[in-house]
Amino acid sequence: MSGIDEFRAEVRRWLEANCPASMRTPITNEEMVWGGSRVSFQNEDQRIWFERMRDRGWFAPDWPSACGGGGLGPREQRVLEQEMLALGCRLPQYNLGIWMLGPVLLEFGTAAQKSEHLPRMARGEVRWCQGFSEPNAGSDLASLRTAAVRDGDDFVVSGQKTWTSDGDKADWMYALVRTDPQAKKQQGISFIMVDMKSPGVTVRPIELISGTSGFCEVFFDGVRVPAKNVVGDINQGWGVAKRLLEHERAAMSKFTEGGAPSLDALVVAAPYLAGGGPVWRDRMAAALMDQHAFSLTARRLQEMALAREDVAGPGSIMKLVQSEQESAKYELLQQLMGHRGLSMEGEGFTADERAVCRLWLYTKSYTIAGGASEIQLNLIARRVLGLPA
Amino acid sequence: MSGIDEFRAEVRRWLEANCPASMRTPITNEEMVWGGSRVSFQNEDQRIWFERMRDRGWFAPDWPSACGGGGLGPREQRVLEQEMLALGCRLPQYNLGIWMLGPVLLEFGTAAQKSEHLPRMARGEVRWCQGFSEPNAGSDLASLRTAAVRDGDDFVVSGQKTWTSDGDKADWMYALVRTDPQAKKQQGISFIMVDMKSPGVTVRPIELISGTSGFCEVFFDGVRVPAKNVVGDINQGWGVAKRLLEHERAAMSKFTEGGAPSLDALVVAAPYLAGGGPVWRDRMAAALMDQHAFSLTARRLQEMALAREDVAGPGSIMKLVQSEQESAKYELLQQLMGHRGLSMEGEGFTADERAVCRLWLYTKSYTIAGGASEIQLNLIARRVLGLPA
Amino acid sequence: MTLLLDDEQRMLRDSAQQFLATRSPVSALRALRDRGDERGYDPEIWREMADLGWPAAVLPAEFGGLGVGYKGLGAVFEQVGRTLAATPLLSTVVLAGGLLAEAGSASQRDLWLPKIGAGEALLALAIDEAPRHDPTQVTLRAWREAGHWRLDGQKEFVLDGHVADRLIVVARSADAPGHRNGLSLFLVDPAAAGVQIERTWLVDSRHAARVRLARVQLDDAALIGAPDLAFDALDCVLDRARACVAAELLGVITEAFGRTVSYLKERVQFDVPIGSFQALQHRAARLYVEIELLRSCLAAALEAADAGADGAAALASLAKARASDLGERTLNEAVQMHGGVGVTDVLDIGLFLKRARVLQQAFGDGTFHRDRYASLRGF
Amino acid sequence: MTLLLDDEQRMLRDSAQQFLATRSPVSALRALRDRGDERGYDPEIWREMADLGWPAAVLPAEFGGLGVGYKGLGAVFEQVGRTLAATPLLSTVVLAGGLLAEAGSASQRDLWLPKIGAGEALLALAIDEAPRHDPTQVTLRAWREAGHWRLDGQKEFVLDGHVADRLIVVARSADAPGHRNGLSLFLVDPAAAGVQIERTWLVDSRHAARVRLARVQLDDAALIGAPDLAFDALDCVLDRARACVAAELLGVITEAFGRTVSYLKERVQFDVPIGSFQALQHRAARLYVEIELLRSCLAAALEAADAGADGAAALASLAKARASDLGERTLNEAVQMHGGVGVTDVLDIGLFLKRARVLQQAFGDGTFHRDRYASLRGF
Repeated sequence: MSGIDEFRAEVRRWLEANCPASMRTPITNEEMVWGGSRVSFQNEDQRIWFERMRDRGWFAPDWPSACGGGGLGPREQRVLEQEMLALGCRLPQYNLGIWMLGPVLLEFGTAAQKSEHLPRMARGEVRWCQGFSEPNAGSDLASLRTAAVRDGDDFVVSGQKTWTSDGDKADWMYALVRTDPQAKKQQGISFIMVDMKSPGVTVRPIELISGTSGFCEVFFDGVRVPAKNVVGDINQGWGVAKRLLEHERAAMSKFTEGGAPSLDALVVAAPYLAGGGPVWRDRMAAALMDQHAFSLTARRLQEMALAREDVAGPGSIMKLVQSEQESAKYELLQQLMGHRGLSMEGEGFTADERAVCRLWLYTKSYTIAGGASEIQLNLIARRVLGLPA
Repeated sequence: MSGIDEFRAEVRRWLEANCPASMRTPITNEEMVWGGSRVSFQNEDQRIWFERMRDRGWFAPDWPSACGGGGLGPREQRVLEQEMLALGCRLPQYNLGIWMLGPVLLEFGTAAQKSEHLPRMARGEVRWCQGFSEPNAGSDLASLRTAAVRDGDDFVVSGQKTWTSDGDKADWMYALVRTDPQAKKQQGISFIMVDMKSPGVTVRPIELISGTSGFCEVFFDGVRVPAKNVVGDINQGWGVAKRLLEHERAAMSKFTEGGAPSLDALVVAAPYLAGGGPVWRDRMAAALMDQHAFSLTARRLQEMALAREDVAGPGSIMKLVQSEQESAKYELLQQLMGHRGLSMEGEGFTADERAVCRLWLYTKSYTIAGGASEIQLNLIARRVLGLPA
Repeated sequence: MTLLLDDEQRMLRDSAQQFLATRSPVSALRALRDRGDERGYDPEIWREMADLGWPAAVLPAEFGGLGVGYKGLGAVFEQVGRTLAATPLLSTVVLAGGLLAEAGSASQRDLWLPKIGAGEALLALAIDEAPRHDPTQVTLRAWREAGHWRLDGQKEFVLDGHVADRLIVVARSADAPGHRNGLSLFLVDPAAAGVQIERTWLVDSRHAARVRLARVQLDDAALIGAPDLAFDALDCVLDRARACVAAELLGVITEAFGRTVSYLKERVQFDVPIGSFQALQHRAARLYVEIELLRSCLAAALEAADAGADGAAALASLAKARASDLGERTLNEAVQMHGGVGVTDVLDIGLFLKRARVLQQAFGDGTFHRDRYASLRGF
Repeated sequence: MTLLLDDEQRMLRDSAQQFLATRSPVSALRALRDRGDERGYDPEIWREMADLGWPAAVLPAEFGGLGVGYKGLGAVFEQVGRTLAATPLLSTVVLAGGLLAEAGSASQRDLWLPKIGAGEALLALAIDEAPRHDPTQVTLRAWREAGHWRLDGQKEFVLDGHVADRLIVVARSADAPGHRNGLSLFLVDPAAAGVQIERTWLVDSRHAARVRLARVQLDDAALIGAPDLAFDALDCVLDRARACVAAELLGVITEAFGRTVSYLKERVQFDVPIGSFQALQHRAARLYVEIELLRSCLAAALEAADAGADGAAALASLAKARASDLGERTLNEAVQMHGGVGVTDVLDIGLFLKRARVLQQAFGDGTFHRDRYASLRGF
């Protein structure tokens, strides 16, 4: 038995012994445990699973033990993921810090930053949020204006961030701020870590057309942040952020595993298709075929990656297609339902009907957030097809 | 009885007495009489009607009598048109010269040009063609390259025109040529009249995907054209051409009256709709509703113009909509016909089927010629919506 | 016969625009929503609208009608769409008023039309039962029993049904669902025994009702028109309503489109206004094209409604189909072009999106009306 | 199980690409057309294709099959699409060869499969009768009479039917049109009494035939498989053909798209390459997205055909529907983006446009296959 096989056997034994049965069922959005100072558990199994994985260092299995991680190599980490998947183990916690900021700190952080932040992250004690977008810096992130002005050992931060997920629940934020207003756009930006408890930080949840959301606006009014909290060199934050965003796709995949709520279109549609006639049936078939084509493409992409083929081309379409299909799905369901798709709340409508109406509105953001469809099309045209700027 | 009413009565009497009965039926493409040195008639009535209208000066009713026209004022001209419409009189001849070049010569031409060209035009003795487009100057007409170099009293013309309608049948061409290669694009262009019999002129018909067409390529190889044939000032041809194109819409409307072949979609579709099912019926309804919306818009535009309302907005959509609808109509019919829409020639298919297949291919040019759809959309976005360049 | 407005209609439109801009801007709907208004409209504003003559616009002359016709009223509806003004104009005036004027007895007309014209009574039409609109599919039963009528069944999506003084209920008194014949209209007091009204909260912050009738007993005076033969009058009045809904949709569409074009000019990203990006320009231009086409169809539908012309039904379907589809497309594009802020409740675009969807479903969407148009064209 | 090609399949594809580029480029089709070729393919080229093993690719091993499966053959079809090569591969090999291998008697297989594999016999499937493809709607009658079979009826759109040595005719021997049951297959000699073949010239410069059978008499040896029960084998073989047609369409689409992208980079108007206009960029990007999705669906359909998997039918419909629709869209866009020169015969784009339309109709278009997919998914 080779070392890796032994490791696999050992991991499986440990998981079987330590992962409670109720933590091996598909997770819903509501059941996700978010780490941080305000971590809360809905039941004892959640707490047990959280603590055992934490103490094993497997919140961050590939980080060095010195930083609180599991110290696993890439092959071992993959084995752990495979075994968790095989047993259906839930993720013990969700944590932007570990998935996105952590790798960047490991690469760019000072020794002091690493020792201050990584172990606490790895123990699930700190919940992080991301402060990139601003009202005037959406698709064009580099036009951000939140200013950080040097004053002794501190930067004084003033401005506004928006679309900060769970900004009202986070302990810390990593953010991009403008430290040199004279420099050209991408230059003059620094990457900084801000304690959300600092005086001058105000958080306001954003109301969406679909109702309340986890997104927040975060206002900075002369917030003092120690200069040592800048990650990487001053004015070199753009490069740090680009690196961080490379981890975003991997992080996002953990969410879809977890199951963002997505209704089975055919099941929901069935009662309405009966009275809808052949034209609606044709549309429904087209929508299901779109989904089918997408999932086959995801499979092909995976096989190409395994075969070490270049996936830049097909990979470039995934965000665009998934977001548009998901949005289109609820468009179709909402309209197929006729007037029964017209209410988000109150009596007189089924739970499916209300959910479809709400998700129809909510998914409008899918084609805007995280690189709007227009930006995706620009990238495909320029980078994949090589069309001139 | 006012003067205009008397004129109307007189016109009607004359038309009734002089327009042969067979010239009061709807005209087909094949029955159009084109003026020019090679004019030909399919029957005696065509010749009679041609000669009587010619001798009355009513090929160009609004031109001064001195130029061979009818000398009518605008109100009288309108009366003549109304009475011809009321009696269903065909146009006695079709002639680009009269409709497009004539008005421009009247405005910009020298006395010598007018006396040389207008009377012959007005007698239907000369057939004109247009030499604007070039292989590298389509949507971007101003990038034309056909060069005219001054040599004594002549210009020596070299280059190539394309998309010249009936170039192989024309006696003369009016064309745009570059007389100053140093000047900026729109400058340095002159408007010139070329005798197609000049040595060095070669005409080659263009084969389209739908088969033979009336379009030609025209090649100029050191063709000597007298400098006196330039209309307007040298290097000021762009302005002359713009003026000429303003007459194009009016000229085109005479063609649709004449009846470019357009099949009645519902009549043609009926036998195939029966076996096509509800999805094809839905598409057919959508296509007919598009047509209906277009014709109502044409009516509204006319009413607005009569009420002296600003028609720039709705007017800007007409070319785009008509060309796309006509093309989409044959797309639909061709596909509705299944495999029966797949042949342009030979046995085994009905005349309607072959016509639909041919027109499906032919109408592909509608959204390209005369200002491609993309150009139309640019114009709407910039001029009507005021979006920034 | 013209697709353009005459002077009187133009004046009505301009005064509506002015009135709505000051008395019922979009913020009024927002306030109605935020206070969870149980009526879904503002009685004070409605009274002022009545003072302007709106509910009387299309009444017969003997009941004080303005004589501006549906072209005039349609112009008002378009303005209503632009500010998302919440009014019972459609249910009370176009639908109920229209049916009473068209088919009501002398005493029904004498009793109700003056109240409707004065804005003093609210009425609602109870017709839809299934998720998708289709008048021929009505199943709510009406039958004679011991010298009375009995009604039994259920209605949904009864616009303004929760505040109506009377409901006009479409019932099947003969033939099977799918038939035009066999439909009858009844004037029903919501307070009558066996009538149960449930308010439903729609996504556009307006309300509709679910209505249950459990063996409700009515006398002959409740019948509007001849029994079994209601379809023609109903269809004609529905077509007017479809044209008016299309007019309101045109208002929703043009306002949202105008705001979007303005945003494209203002919003700077990558150092230029995003409206300079050709891909967005072409999408905006395509919307403009469709708006112009819709405007023509709508004008023709309203004109035909006034003329009682043969083609009125096909034109109503043409206008409603295009308005429904264009509302969907324009508002989706408006949200997308506004980017992130477009999906927030701070902006009004979401309110226009929601209203457009309710109007899309009201009295038939694009699919329904393409089907109907095809039938009317004989295929 | 993988969506990717294995080494052998890859080699087959590469050799096909090389062969076609030199021996059967687009100019070969153009020459075929310009000389009014009566066969619609070049026998010499077909012999060379046979030497490369193409007609044997999917034959059973005992008949010399290459064992590359439909994934391998699909890769060849894609290359065929790229150069618009005219071959009888579909009719003879996939359809007729497939049916004989699937349902033929030992003697039928022994007689025909070696000839097919060697490229020495041409066969064609006569199935469609109505303008639109639908196998269940077959009406051509077959009945027993005095110890023989009689066939009477008419077929259309019989691809390569004008040059076939034998026709496989789908006939209705029982049940009414619309039923799957009651179909039988017959091997018919076009020279038999009562068979009339009419060549039709298709827009893609290839030919199909109309076939009339007037009380044609056949003996039992002409029957392929059991009477009345042909549907399952037919459907399975049609699905392979649909996948192969989709593969050819993918080739047509990618080649036309590639040429269009190149043109966008080269063609200068307004002093810039037109490919720098964002509206065109986005339209091109959308086509690219659809091509990638189609490629995945096609790979899955071919894989399932090889595996005989349960989902093969749904995947064939998925691939054929998308290929048909994308062929339409891509070629229309290709013509439009090429501008004026795109509608001239000088450019090859028109040839791709025409071929895509024929393939779109072959064995079901998007509408047919969405309907079929819905049925297979149980709604």
